[in-house]
Formats: sequence, C-alpha cells, structure tokens
Amino acid sequence: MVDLVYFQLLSAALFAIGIYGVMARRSAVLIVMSIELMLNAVNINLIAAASHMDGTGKFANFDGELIAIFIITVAAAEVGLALAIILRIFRNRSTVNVDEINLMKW
Amino acid sequence: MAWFVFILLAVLTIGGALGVVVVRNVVHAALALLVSLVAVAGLYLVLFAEFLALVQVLIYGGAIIIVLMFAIMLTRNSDYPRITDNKQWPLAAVAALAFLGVLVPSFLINSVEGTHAQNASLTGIGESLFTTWAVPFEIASLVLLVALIGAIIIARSDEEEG
Amino acid sequence: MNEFDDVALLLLIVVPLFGSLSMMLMPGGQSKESWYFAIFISALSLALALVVFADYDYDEGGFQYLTSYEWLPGPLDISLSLGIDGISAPMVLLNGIVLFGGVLVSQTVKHRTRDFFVLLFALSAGVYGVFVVRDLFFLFFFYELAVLPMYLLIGIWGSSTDFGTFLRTKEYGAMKLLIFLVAGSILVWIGILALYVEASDNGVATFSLQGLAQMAENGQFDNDFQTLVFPLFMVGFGVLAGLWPFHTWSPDGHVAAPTAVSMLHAGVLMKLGAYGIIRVGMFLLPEGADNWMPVLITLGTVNVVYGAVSAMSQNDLKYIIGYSSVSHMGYVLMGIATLDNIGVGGAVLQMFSHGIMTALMFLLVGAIYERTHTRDISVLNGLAKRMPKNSFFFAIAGLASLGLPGLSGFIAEFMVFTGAFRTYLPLAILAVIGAALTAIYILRLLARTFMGEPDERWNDLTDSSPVEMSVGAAFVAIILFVGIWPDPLLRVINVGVQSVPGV
Amino acid sequence: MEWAWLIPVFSFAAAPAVVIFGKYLPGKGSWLSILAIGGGFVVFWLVLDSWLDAHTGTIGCFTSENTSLLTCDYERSWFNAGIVGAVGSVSLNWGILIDPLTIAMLGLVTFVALMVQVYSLSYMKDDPRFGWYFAVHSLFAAAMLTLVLADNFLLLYVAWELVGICSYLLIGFWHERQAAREAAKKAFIVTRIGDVGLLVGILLIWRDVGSFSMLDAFEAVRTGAMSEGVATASAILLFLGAMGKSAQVPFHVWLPDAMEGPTPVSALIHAATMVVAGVYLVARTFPLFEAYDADPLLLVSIVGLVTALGASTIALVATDLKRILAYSTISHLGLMMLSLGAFGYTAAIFHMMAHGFSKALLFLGAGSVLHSTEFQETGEMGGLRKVMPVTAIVFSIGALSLGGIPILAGFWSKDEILVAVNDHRNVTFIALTLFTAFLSALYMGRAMFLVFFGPLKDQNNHVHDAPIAMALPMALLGVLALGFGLISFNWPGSFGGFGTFVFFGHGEPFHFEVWLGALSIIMAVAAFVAAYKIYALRSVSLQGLRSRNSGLLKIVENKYYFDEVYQWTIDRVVLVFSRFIAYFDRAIVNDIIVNGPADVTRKFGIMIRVHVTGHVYSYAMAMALGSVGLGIFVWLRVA
Amino acid sequence: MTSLSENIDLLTPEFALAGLAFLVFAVDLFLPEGRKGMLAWLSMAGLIALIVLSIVMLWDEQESLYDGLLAVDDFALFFKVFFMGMGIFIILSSMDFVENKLKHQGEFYGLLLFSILGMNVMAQSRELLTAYIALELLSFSLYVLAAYAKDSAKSNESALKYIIVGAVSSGILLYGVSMVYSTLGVTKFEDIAAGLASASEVAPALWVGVGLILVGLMFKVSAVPFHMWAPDVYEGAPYPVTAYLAIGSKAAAFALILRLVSEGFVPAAERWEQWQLVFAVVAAVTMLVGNLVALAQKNLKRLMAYSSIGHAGFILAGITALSSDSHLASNGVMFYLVGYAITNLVVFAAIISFFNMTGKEMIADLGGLADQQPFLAACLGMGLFSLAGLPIFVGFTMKFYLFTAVATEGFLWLAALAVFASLISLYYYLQVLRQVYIEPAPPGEGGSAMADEHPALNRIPSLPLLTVLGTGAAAMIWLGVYPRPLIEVIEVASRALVT
Repeated sequence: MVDLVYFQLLSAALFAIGIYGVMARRSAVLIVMSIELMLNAVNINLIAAASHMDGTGKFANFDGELIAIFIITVAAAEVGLALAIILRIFRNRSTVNVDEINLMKW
Repeated sequence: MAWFVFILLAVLTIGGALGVVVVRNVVHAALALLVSLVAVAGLYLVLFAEFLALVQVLIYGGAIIIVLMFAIMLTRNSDYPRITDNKQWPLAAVAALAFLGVLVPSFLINSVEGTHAQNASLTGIGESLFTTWAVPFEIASLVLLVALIGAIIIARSDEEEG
Repeated sequence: MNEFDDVALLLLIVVPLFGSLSMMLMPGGQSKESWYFAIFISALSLALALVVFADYDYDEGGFQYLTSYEWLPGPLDISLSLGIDGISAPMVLLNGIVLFGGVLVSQTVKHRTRDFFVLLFALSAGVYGVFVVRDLFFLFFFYELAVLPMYLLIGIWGSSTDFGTFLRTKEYGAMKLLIFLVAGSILVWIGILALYVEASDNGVATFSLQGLAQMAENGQFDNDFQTLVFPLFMVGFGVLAGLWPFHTWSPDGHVAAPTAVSMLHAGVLMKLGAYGIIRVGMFLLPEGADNWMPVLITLGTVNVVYGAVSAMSQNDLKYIIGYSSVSHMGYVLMGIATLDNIGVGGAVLQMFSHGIMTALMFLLVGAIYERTHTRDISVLNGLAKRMPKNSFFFAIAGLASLGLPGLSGFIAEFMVFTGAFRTYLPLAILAVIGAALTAIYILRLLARTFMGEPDERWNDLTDSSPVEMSVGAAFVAIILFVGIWPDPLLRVINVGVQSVPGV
Repeated sequence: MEWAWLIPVFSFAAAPAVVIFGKYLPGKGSWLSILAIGGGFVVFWLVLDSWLDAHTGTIGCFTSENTSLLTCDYERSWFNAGIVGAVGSVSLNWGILIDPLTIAMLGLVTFVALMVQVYSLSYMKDDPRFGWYFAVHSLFAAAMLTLVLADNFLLLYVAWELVGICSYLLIGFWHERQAAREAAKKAFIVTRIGDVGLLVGILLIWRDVGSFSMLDAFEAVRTGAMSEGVATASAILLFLGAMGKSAQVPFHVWLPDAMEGPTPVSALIHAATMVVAGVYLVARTFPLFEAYDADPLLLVSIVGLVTALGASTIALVATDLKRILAYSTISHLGLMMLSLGAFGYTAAIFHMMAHGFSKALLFLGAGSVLHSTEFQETGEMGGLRKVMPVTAIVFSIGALSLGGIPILAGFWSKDEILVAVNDHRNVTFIALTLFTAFLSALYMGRAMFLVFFGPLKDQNNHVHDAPIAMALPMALLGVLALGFGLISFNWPGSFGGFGTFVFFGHGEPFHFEVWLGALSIIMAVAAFVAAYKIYALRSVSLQGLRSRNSGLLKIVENKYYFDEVYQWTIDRVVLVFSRFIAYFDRAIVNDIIVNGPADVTRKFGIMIRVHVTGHVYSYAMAMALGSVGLGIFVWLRVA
Repeated sequence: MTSLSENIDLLTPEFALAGLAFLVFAVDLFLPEGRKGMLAWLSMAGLIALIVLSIVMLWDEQESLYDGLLAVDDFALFFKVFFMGMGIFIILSSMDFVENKLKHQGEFYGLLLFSILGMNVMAQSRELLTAYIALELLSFSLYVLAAYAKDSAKSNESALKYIIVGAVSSGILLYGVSMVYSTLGVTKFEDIAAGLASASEVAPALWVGVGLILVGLMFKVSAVPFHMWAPDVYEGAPYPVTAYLAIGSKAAAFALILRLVSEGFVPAAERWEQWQLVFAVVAAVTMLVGNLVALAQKNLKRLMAYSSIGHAGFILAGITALSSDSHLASNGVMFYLVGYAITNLVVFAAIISFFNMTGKEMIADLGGLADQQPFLAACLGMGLFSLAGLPIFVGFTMKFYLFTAVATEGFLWLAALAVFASLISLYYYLQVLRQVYIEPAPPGEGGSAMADEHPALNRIPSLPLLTVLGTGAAAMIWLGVYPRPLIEVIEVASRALVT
C-alpha cells in the first residue's frame, strides 16, 4: 500500500511546478492555471493525510477532505473572478501579457 | 497493483502539470491542465475519497476548464504564438527547486507512518459540514456570492447597461 | 500649600496650550487681533512664571509645587507629576520672559499671524512642560512638542540667506534643524527605553523621575549600564544644546528663523538640551556622568573656542550670533561637566543669562533686518547714527556676551571658570582664552555695523519701534540686574545645584 | 575712614544719572559728574587726614598684622556661588583695602580726573555727545577708584575690565573716524589679551588659597602656604595683565593709537591713571612678586627697562605731538616697572604721581595747542609761545619736570629710581637707565622747542590762548608738577616724607646719591641745551647724523615694526585660521558629515526602490523566495 | 457533537451584518440612479445599529463556539466594534468619490459590508480553515473593489496583480495548512501550540507548514519581502479602497495574527522564543525597507503605501514582543492599530478630498494647499506629524507604548531600530508637509493658477469628509493626550486573549 509520504512528495512536486508556472509564464491565463495546480497540490496533501490518518490510530477525522472541498470551492470562485479581471484588462489594453501590464512600478 | 496505479497517475499528474508550465500554445496548456486534474481525481480514488474525486472531476474538469477555455478564446489575439515564458524563467526554476528543497526534507524526516488508507464516510463529512463547519460553510457561500457579483460587475461592459 | 500652588505648574503648561488651541479656532486673517490675544496669553504665562519663581522657597529647597495626576497606571506607571527645583525655576522664568518679549516683537508678523502664534504657543507649552515635569515620559513628550513646531515656524515665516558664495534656504535650515533635533531625541528615546527596561528588571517598572533617581541613589543601576547609557543622553540632549560637532543645525536654523523664533530657540530651546543633561543624565546616571564628564568638558571647550573662532570671519549678523551661541553654550556644557557646585551653578546661570542676552541680540538684529533687509555687516555701517537706541542695546548685549563685569555674562562665565579651575585646569585656561576671543568678533561686529559714518542709503532709517525699544530696555535691565546683583537668582540656583548627585 | 567707599560710589551714581537725565539738565549734566568727582576728592582728603592722625582701625575696618594694610569688609555680600558656608562655595563681599598706596592713588586719580573734567568743559563744549562724554568719564573715574580700593582680586578684576571698556569707549569716542574705531578696538583687544593672564593668575591664586581676598593671598605667601611655583606663576600671570594695561613691550602698541581719542581723555586715562593701573597692580601684589627669591621682579625690571628705552627712542623721532607724549608715557611707565623690579617700591609710586601730574599737564597743554591750531604735527607748529604764553609756560614746566630738571617733581622721582636701580641691579641696568633719562630729557626738550620756540608760522596767527576753564586746571597741575617733589623730604612735623608714607616692608627716609644726582642733572641740562640748539635755534643740524644712521633711523621711525608684525600675525594667522575653521564648519562638518548621510540614505532609497519591478511574476518570485528563506530560517532556528 | 443551532445567537451580529449587505443589494435594485447615495446612509445606520447590538449582546461574553472554531470574547468584540466603526468612516470618506467617480454604488457598499463581515470572523476564528475562509471573503471583496474603477487601466492592473499574488499567497498558506494538518491532524490554534511545544518528535513539516502559514498572513500585512503588491495596488485602486486597504485589511490581518500567535505560539513557551527571532527579523527588514523606499516616492498614494509597510514593520515588532506574562505587547499592538487607523483615516480623508477637488495625486500638486484649504492642510499636517510619531498626536503615544513593550520583552535593539526608522519616516512626511505649507501652488496644466483651473479648491470639503477630518483630528489629539480610557478597554480585550 502506498505510504503517505509518497503522496506528500507528489504534492510537493506539483506545488513546485505550479509556483514555477506562476513565476515563469507571461500569459495571465496561464498563471491562473498554474495557481490551480498549486491548489491541487494542497488538496492531494490534505486528502492523503486525511485518509492515512487513523492507520496510526492517531485520530479519526476527515477534516482534511472537508477542507479540500472548501478549497475547491474557493478555487473555482477565484478562477472566475481572476478571469473576469483578465477579460476586463484585455478589453481595455487588448493584452493579457503580464510583461506589458506594468504601468505602476517602483 | 496500487503502486502501479499510483505511479501511473503520478506520472500523468506531473506530466500534465509540466505541460501546463512549458508548452507554448495556451490551448494545449489548458488540455494538459485537464489531464493533470483528472489524474489527481484518480489519485483521490486511490485514497478512497470517491466523493472528492467526483467533486474534482465535476468542478475542475467541468466548470473550471470550460471557463478557462472561454477565457482563452475571448482573450486570443495575434500574439499568442509568441507567448512563452518571461525573461526570468531560469531564476524561476531555481526558486521552484529551492522551494521543493525546503518541502521534501520536511516530509522525509520522521514522517507519519500512516499505512492503509481509509474510506471516509460521506455521512460523516456531510454531518460535520453542517455542524462543526457550519460557519466556514456559510462564509464560503458568501465568498462565492462575492466572486459572482464581482465577476459580473467587472466583466460586464457598461455600454450594454442602458 | 494653597490650591494655587497645586495648579500653578499645570497652568504654566495649560495657558500656552490653551492659547494655541483657542487661536486655532479663531478666524484667521486679522493679524492685529491675534497679536493682542497672543500678548494677553504670553503676559499671563509670564505672570505665572514670575509668581512661581518668586514663591519658590530657596531656604527649603528641593522640589516644590509638587502635584501629580495619574495618567496611565499599570505596567508603564506614567503620571503627570509636576514640580520645580532650583534648577528649573530660573528656566521657567527665562521662558516666561523670552516668550513675552518674542510675542511683543512679533507685531511684524503679518502673514498667517494666527498660525504663527498657534505654533509659537505650542512650542512654548512644550518648553514649560520639559522644565516642570518629573516624569520621563512627559519630559520626552514635551521635549518633542517643543521641537516639532520649529519646522513650520522656520519654513513658513523664515528667511533664506544668499551670499552668492553660499546659499542656505530656509527650507534647508528648517529641515536640518528638525532632523537634527529629532535625531538627537531618538537617542534620548532609546536611552529612556533602556532606563525603563533596566528599572523594570530591577523590579520597579516606572517612568517617574524621582523613582528612578531613588533607584540610582540605591545603586540599582550598575556602573557599566550607566556608562553605556549616559552617552545616549549626553549626545541626544547635547544636540539641542549645540554640542560640537552636532552644532551645525544651530547657526543655520537661527539664521533662517524669524525673530521671535530665533529668540525663543537660541534663548530657551537650546537650554532644554543642557537642562536635559542635568535632569536626566546627572540625576539618573550619576556614575555614568562621572565617567563621561572628561569627554563632555573637552567637547564643551571645543565648543567655546570653535564657536568663537568661526564667528570671527562670519559676515552675516545672525551667523555671528549663531556661532556665538555655539560658543556660549560651550560654557554651559563645561560648567555642567565640572561636576562642581560652582561650575554647575555657573552653567545654570549662564543658561539664564545667555538666554536673555542672545534673545536680545536676535531681537535687535531682527529690528535691523526689518528696516535694512540685509544682515551683511560688510554692507551695514554707522547704524549708531540712525538707530541709536538699538545700537546702544546691542552694545550692552555684546559686552555682556564678551563677559564684561557688571553684566550678567561675567558672573556666569566666571563661575564656570572657577569650577573648571578646580577640576580641569588646562581646559579652563583654554576657555578663558576663548572668552578673550569673544571680544574680537563682538568688537568687529560693533565697529562694522554700528560705528562710523552711515551710508546715505541708510539716511531714512528709523530707530526701532517703541515696542521693540521697551522689550530691549527690559532685557538690558535684566542683564544689568543679574550682573550687578545676581543673588536673587543665584540663591535659587545654588539650592538646586546642591541636590544634583555627584556635585 | 570707613566712608572711603563713598569715593567711587559718587561717580558710579553720576554716570547713569548723566546718561538718563543729562539731556534735561543744564550743561547736559556735566556738572553732575564734576560734582561727583569733586566729592570724591574731598573724601580723599578726609581719608588722608584720618590716616595721618591715628590710623587706628575704625568700625568694620581692621589693620592686619604683618602689613600696614587696612581693610574694611562691609559684610555686604555681592554674590554667593554655592550655598553660603557649604564646602567649595565662593562668597564675595564688598570690601575695600586702604593703605598709603591706595591713598596716594586716590589722590592722583581724583585730582587729575577733576582737573581733566573741568578742562573738558570747554574743550568738548560743542561736541554733540557732550553728556555721554561726561557719563563715561564718571564711569571711568568710579571704576578706576574701585580698582584702587578693591580688597580682593575679583573686585579688582571687575574694575580692571570696566576701566578697560571705558577707555575703549573714550578712545572710540569719535567713532566716525576709521582710525578711532580701529584704535579703540586695538586697545581693548590688546589689553584683553593681558587680562587673560590676569584672570588666570587670579583664579590660580584662588585655586591655591581658596579665597579672593588679597590679604589671604599675601598671608599664604608669607607663611609659605602658597608654594613657590604657584606664587611665581601667578605673579607672572598678574604681570601679564599689568603689561597689557601699562603698555609694556610687547603690549605697548595700543597706547600711541589711543591718541585718537579726545586729548583730555589721553591726559586722564592714557597718561595719569588707567595706564598706571598696571604699575599699581604690581605694587599692590608686591608680596607675591618678592616672595621667595623674587624671580618675577627680575622679569619686571627687564621688561620695564626694554620698554623705557625702546619707547624713548621712538619718542625721539616721532613727529606727532600727541604721539611723542604717548611714547614718553610708555617710556616712563617702563621706568616705573623698572623701579618696581628693582625693589624701588616707593620710587615707583612717587614717580607714578610725579609723572601723572606732569604728563597730564603736558597733555592738557598739548590739548589746548591742538584745540586752537587744529594741527597735531609738530612740523606745523613752532613759536607758539608768542600767541599762547600760558600754555607755553605750563607745557614747559611739565616738560622740564619729566626731563628731570632739579626741584621739579620729575627730578626727585627719577632720582629715586636711579638710586633703586643702582642698589639692586647691575651696572648695565643703571647705565641704560641713565641713557633713558637722557633721552627723555632730549625728546621732551625737542617737543617743547619744536612747538613753542622758533619762528611762528603765519598759519598760526589766529591762534589764541587757552580759555580760563582750560587754563585753570593746567595751572593747578603746573603747581603740582613744580612742587610735588618737595613732599619727598622729611619735613619737620607729622609727615615724615613720602618714603615714610608709601613704602613696602620698612619705610626709609629720603636719601640722595650725590654722584647719581649730579650725573642726572648734567645729562638733563645737556639734553635740554642740545635740544634748544637743534630745534629752537636750528644752529646744529642733524643731517649728517641722520644720513649716517639712516638704517637705524628707519627702524626706529617704524617703531621697530611692532605694528607690522602684529598686523601680519592677525591677517596671516588668526584670520586665516578663523576662515579655515568657518570653511571647515561649512564644507566638512556641514556638507559632508551632516548632509552626507542624509543624501546617502535618500539615494539608497531611490536605489533599492527598483526591486518593485511592476511585474507580477517577480512579485510571485519574491513570495516564493521569501517563503524559501523563511523555511530555511525556520529549519536553522527551530530544528 | 455540537448542533448547528447551539449558541447560534452569539453570532447574531455576523448574520445581521450579512443580512444588512443583502438588504443593501436589494434596495439597490429599487433605487433610481442619483438616489443611490441613500445606500451609504443605510449601511452606516446599519453598522451603527450593529455596533450597539454587539456591545450590548457580547459584552464580557467568554464563549467558544463549534468546538473551538470560533471565539466570542472581548478581543473579538473589540475588533468587531473597531472594524465596523472604521467601516462607517470609510463609507463617509468614500461617499463623494463613489458618487462622482464610480458606477454600481450599491454593490460597492455591499461588498464593503461583506469584507467587514470577513474581518469580524477573522478576529473571531481560532482555527486555520475558518480563518482562511474569512480571509478569502475579505480578499475577494478587496479584489473586486480594487478593480472597481473599471475603465482605469491602473485600477485593472492593480486588481490583477492583487488577485494573482493574493492567490499565490493563499496557495502557500493553504499548503502550510495542509502540512500542519498532515502532521497534527487538527487545525486549531491551541493544537498548533501543543504540537510546537512537543515539536521535537513531530515532523519538521509542522514548522515549515506554520512558516508557510505565516507567509500567507505576512502577505496580508505587506511585510517585506511579501510587500511588493502593496504599492501598486494602493496606487491603482480607487482612493477610498486604498484607504480601506491601508487601514482595514491590515488591521484585520493583524487581529488574526494576534490571536494566532498568542494562542498558537506563545503557549509553546521556549519554542516561541525561537520563533520570536523570525518575527523580529521580518519586522526589522520591513520597517527599514518600507521607510527607505518611501523616501523616493512622488505619488501620494504610493508614499502612503510604503509608509504603511513601514508601520506594518513597527506592529510586527509589537507582535514579536507578545508574551504570556504581560499584556503590554498585545495592548501596544491594539493601541497602535487603532491609533494608526485613525491617523490614516485623517490623512486619507484629506488627500481624498484634495483628489475630489483637483483629481491630482502627486505630492508636488499639494503646493499652496494651506492657503486655499487651511483646514484640510491642518488636518493633513496633524496626520502626518502623528504618523511620524510626534506629540501631541496619538502617533507619539502609540509608538512610545509599543516600543516600550518591545524593549521590555528583551528586544531593545528592535525598539531602537524602530525609533531610528521613524526618524527616516519623518523626512518624507516633512517633504509632503513642506509642499502643503511652504511651497507655493504649482501652475495647473493650463498654466493658469491651480485654484482657477480647479474651482473646487475654493469650496470647503463636503460634509461627510469634514466629519471624518474633524472627528479624526479630535480623536488623534485626544488619544495623544489622554489615551487611558482606550487603553483600559484594550486591556480587557487582551486579557481575553492572553490568559
């Protein structure tokens, strides 16, 4: 049976990739996608932990899965809002390239 | 068996994720994201979290990807082909690896030895969702509401407001 | 104690504050009305100061007019406790006098008069506060309050100096002054924090001065701590006292400031620094003071000579006076550093006498500048013909500052020398020489500016206005009085000085 | 006698009165100050009288043992530094000290002051600042008298400074004249430099003795409580002050310039009274000087001799009448110092008075000459005796007296000095002193003959003699210059001669070295004859002499280049240094040490603000790296 | 198992607040254009009612709901009242702006109310997920509000930056939560304390997780190096929103941090001492960077942004000094938050009304303001002095109190650094003051005088803004001269927090 730690490592890798995407991509949309990756990493971690827990008899609760549900909800909302903003910017500036979106700096 | 499934799904997840962050074409990236998300749903199944898997597929695979696709279509313009990573991507890679370097050992060092995964009772989840977690639940709904209103206000263009 | 004594000191602070706030609510614009009101307020405070000083019982000595209002109990234990001793009493009087004089001559302020007085009164409330409180927090509170209005006072009503070769805008002067003084005050702040921490580690968490002084007396602050913390106060307060090499704000600031502000600032504010060194440094950290005094007296001597020497080659009247202030504050610092009852007494007396003297000088220079619109002594000449009274007063002030017997300056400087001769002979001799240098620049100034045949361009120059005259006359009278019969002042100062630990 | 303090108080009262009410009073209130000084003069007689018969201590006064000093301490404290009686506190009481020296000085000051003020009445009558003039005169008289009466060093110092400032004001009285301004400044600053020595000396004594009272100081010296080092050092420091006031080389430069002041001022302050304050100081503190093996006195005598000789040579070649007199004053002050240095205490004081009267007389005479000729250059004068006989006579009396012609006052006093020098110093001294005496006779003769003899220039035809108000004082002074010397003999009666009146240690009766007397008489006469031939008859020409020693002459005529040296020092050293400091203060302290850090901080802010690039991904990067850093930190810290 | 209805009444204010928000939305639908101003008054009235209600209902309540997810105590009550009161003033100072410069007024106020609700729950929550959700409620509202000036490119950009960086930060925070959960299996603050206390045998995942959670929170308070979004968002967002960001969200985040630290760290005695250094370093860096970069700013909002970063550093120093045996630090932090909020309100109200008059937001444009708008200038000046920490304003008292607390907890060096940093800050505040009081008015674009181009400059500011300025200034001085009543209330609050 697969140990918890492997899931954790997997999630860590996913998270790292996600944050890399945020840092490296230029299209706002892609950045949003990468954020989704990060959140998924979180969920993997939570659920894996939740369902591995009582094996050690430590405690029996599925709060992890609950939290995951919340996170998925919020993530969905976040995507919606972020994309709305992106669309607004595209309408005003006709670009979603974050390199060009720096009127304000310093 | 479980190992085989896990490794397969893990590869799909990571692969899809990498696809999201490296491919040049946004649409392909979105598809890669879909792959990865579905694979994650698979992982949930491995963890006996069927409900979560369901939610994952519905919300991500369903809603979010669709929305993203719409966004991509709406914001598509001539310069998509040349959209790639920005100048600082190598630095970004280093940073991401460093992050990984912080996370991994913290998991490896005397990590919890949970063995066989357990099935979570849907009823249990539902129960506590409406008792202990009632308040967060309600607030979450408000969050959704705010996001909804906000999206409308922001995205709606004023000329069709009469 | 009758009930007046209970509220006297509080009134000292409240009256100017009230003046400031009530003028804030007055309609702006009418400069005359605000001037009258300001005169009323300052006269009131002068009367208070006089009464307080006169009623101070120098036979009994110690702190008097003691009152305390609990402000913030609990861990911090801050309370607004008031009281004056022989050291602060003359300072209170000084502030009363100079403030009154300054307000009187501010008749010439026509632009945003109301705001001017609002700030001026806030400032003087701070000064009074510092002199009468016996709580570290409030001492610092009022200290900062006395400093902060300077920026606007100078920035708005000040005047820039432009001698082709070098330019000092009033903005620069104001900014520099404030940054310097606040920089000094943060050292003080850190010192206060350190004191509080040390005290609370020793079981008594308090900001009360007498509480802390008590601990110092019981030797609860060990020598290393005192040696470590005293310089914070020495330099922090020293900045305001024009301690070399942190003095450069003072000439620039004084030059840029309008008359009344220069008077108050050179006359009273710089004394806050010296007072702080005595009140906080020497009372709370006697051993630290003891260890650091050689440094302080050396710097003080440098002040004396350096100030005098650089005053010699100035061409701007106000710069000369500014540097002479640096030089004279040197005596104060020296006197403090002698840790000798005469020396410290001399320092306090010098604070008073220099306060009056330099205020008078700035007043007269202000009057001259009003009329001639220049302070360049290579342009001015023969004013004695055109402004005889003004010149006469200036001569008196100048002679006082070069230590002419019979004028207040002499006795103070003499006492400082006496103290220094007992303790640091070589430096004392240097200081005496410095005093001789004073003669050079003062006489240069007098000869260039007042003597000789005036240019025709000064033909229609009028002598100072009656108001300026009366104020000047009053100040001259004080200078003479203190010079001829200093006892009324000295006996108060003496009892004050006696209670300074280590003296 | 305890009323002696009234003497200065009169004038002290008069000064402000004249300033304030003068303009409402007839004569600008000048009579007020004359009245005051006159009162002082009267009280002086009372004091003298009560001293001469039974100088027993009266109320509040006591005669201290071991000295003939009578002090009156009025228990009126001036100021107390420190709690009275507490350790290390200093209390200062008003008090006076009276002894023959004091009395003599009182006489000199009050009388000459009175004369000069009367004289000024007409001399200054049409000056716009008439009242102010008299006010300062009163203030000066008061200060001078206080100086004389002071029973403690501090009071003495105070009075000392006050006379200094008065002289400053009077020299600069006509401050419209650049020269007057500069002269006044110079006088004050030069003397001030000496005063530094004085003050330091006083404080040194106080540091050792713990009191400012002169008696205590002398007592300490006598009992040896004061170590030789301190005694010598303080004596020399006091002497510095004396040199400043008494215009001894090298501090003499201010006195000739001081002639820019009104002539009566020169008569009073720069001839008779203030300039002798230095001599008085040395005499007053003589115990300090002659304590232990009296090293300071040697210094005093050397300085005195140098001054006397140098000044007299300059006087010989000076052409400005007042300057001639000024240099003669310096030279005679030198003689007094010399005599003091040679233990000629009595002689010094005697000469001080003789010289005081004679020189005052000369100045007043000169004053009346200048007043009516409006020239100062002797070259413009000559033959004036025809038009102003009175002046000529009194001037000649003064000149002869100082020249050392017998039975005139100057002769006796100078003779005393010669005796003293001869007794206590080696042959070089006596030789040079004699030479100085000869020179002084010579230049006195020169001045006298140049001004009053020879042909009268017709530009001076209009010249008139002195009016009565000026003539009377001159006459009175003339009498003294003529007869004052006579009081040095032991006349039968109560008064045993000056020498038994003013003396240090033990009084000695008048004595007379025949050969010295003869020598000095011969030289004086010779000098005057020579002067008569050269300057009055013009029968002897000095051209040859002049051309032969032109180099020497040049040096002397340039007053040994003292002024030049000082000017150079001031311009090239003091002012340069001051400018450097001022520049340092602005350029280094201000612009670098002060503005530097401020600028650096601001620049630093501008420099690091670019880290907010405006690119969202670099913000994310910052977050990632931040988290990594924090993670690592936690690892290190917590693990 | 607790039931949904148990103790539910203690949450009445929250439900009521949500209801109020819905009410605003509803009324908005029926109000004709031009009468929308009503909504502001409506929401303010509601808030006042709610303040009264919560005080009456919850005074001295000491409850913990939903087995420890939520706390209903004086601490929470204090912050509720604080947030809602602040909401009132924010609304007051935004009315004109919203009226003239923004669309969708109803939603504006509704979202404002939602965000206040989020803050209230943040102050109450004692569990990570609850805290997170509340935080998101606040953040989402702010994202929307930041983007509210739809047609302003700056506003869009600021919203985009804000939401992306915010999402990343919440991702990091959540990952921290997941790590904590995966090691402890619970997410309550006190459990974290227990876990940290025994941290030797648990996985380091716990520390790292906690660290990541802190990152998420420090992003909210814009602590260096998680501060970069702040200047851009402040500059881009509509003026009232900027004010709200500077005052509200920061205060809420600190309320959360206060509870998290004092329930989740401080009890783990010597572990906390190890963690203190983390806070101390972040605080030090934050106050330095914030104040230094502020020296180089030309834009008012941006300047305020950096200044707020600097102040965040000061408050973090206060957090560092939290300890189990004295309330000094927690009092200090709360006092500072209140004082800072009031001062900032005054400053922002002043520059908002200046913006309403001229539409300018550069420091240089403030020239000569003292002549045209003496009252405005005076308030601005007092506010700036207060921010710089000079008496007689609250800025001085709060700084003195806080730094004393920091020093007493053994962080004298940090206190000294803070004092020094506030000296730096004085410099740029004075630069603004100099424009206002000393410099003459600059010529407008047309070259003619500013006052002629913007006639509004000669009219007095609108009533709501005057209210804010007047009351704010009065409060500043009152708290600066006699803060004792407030501090006694705060004392009660922090007694609920540290027991």
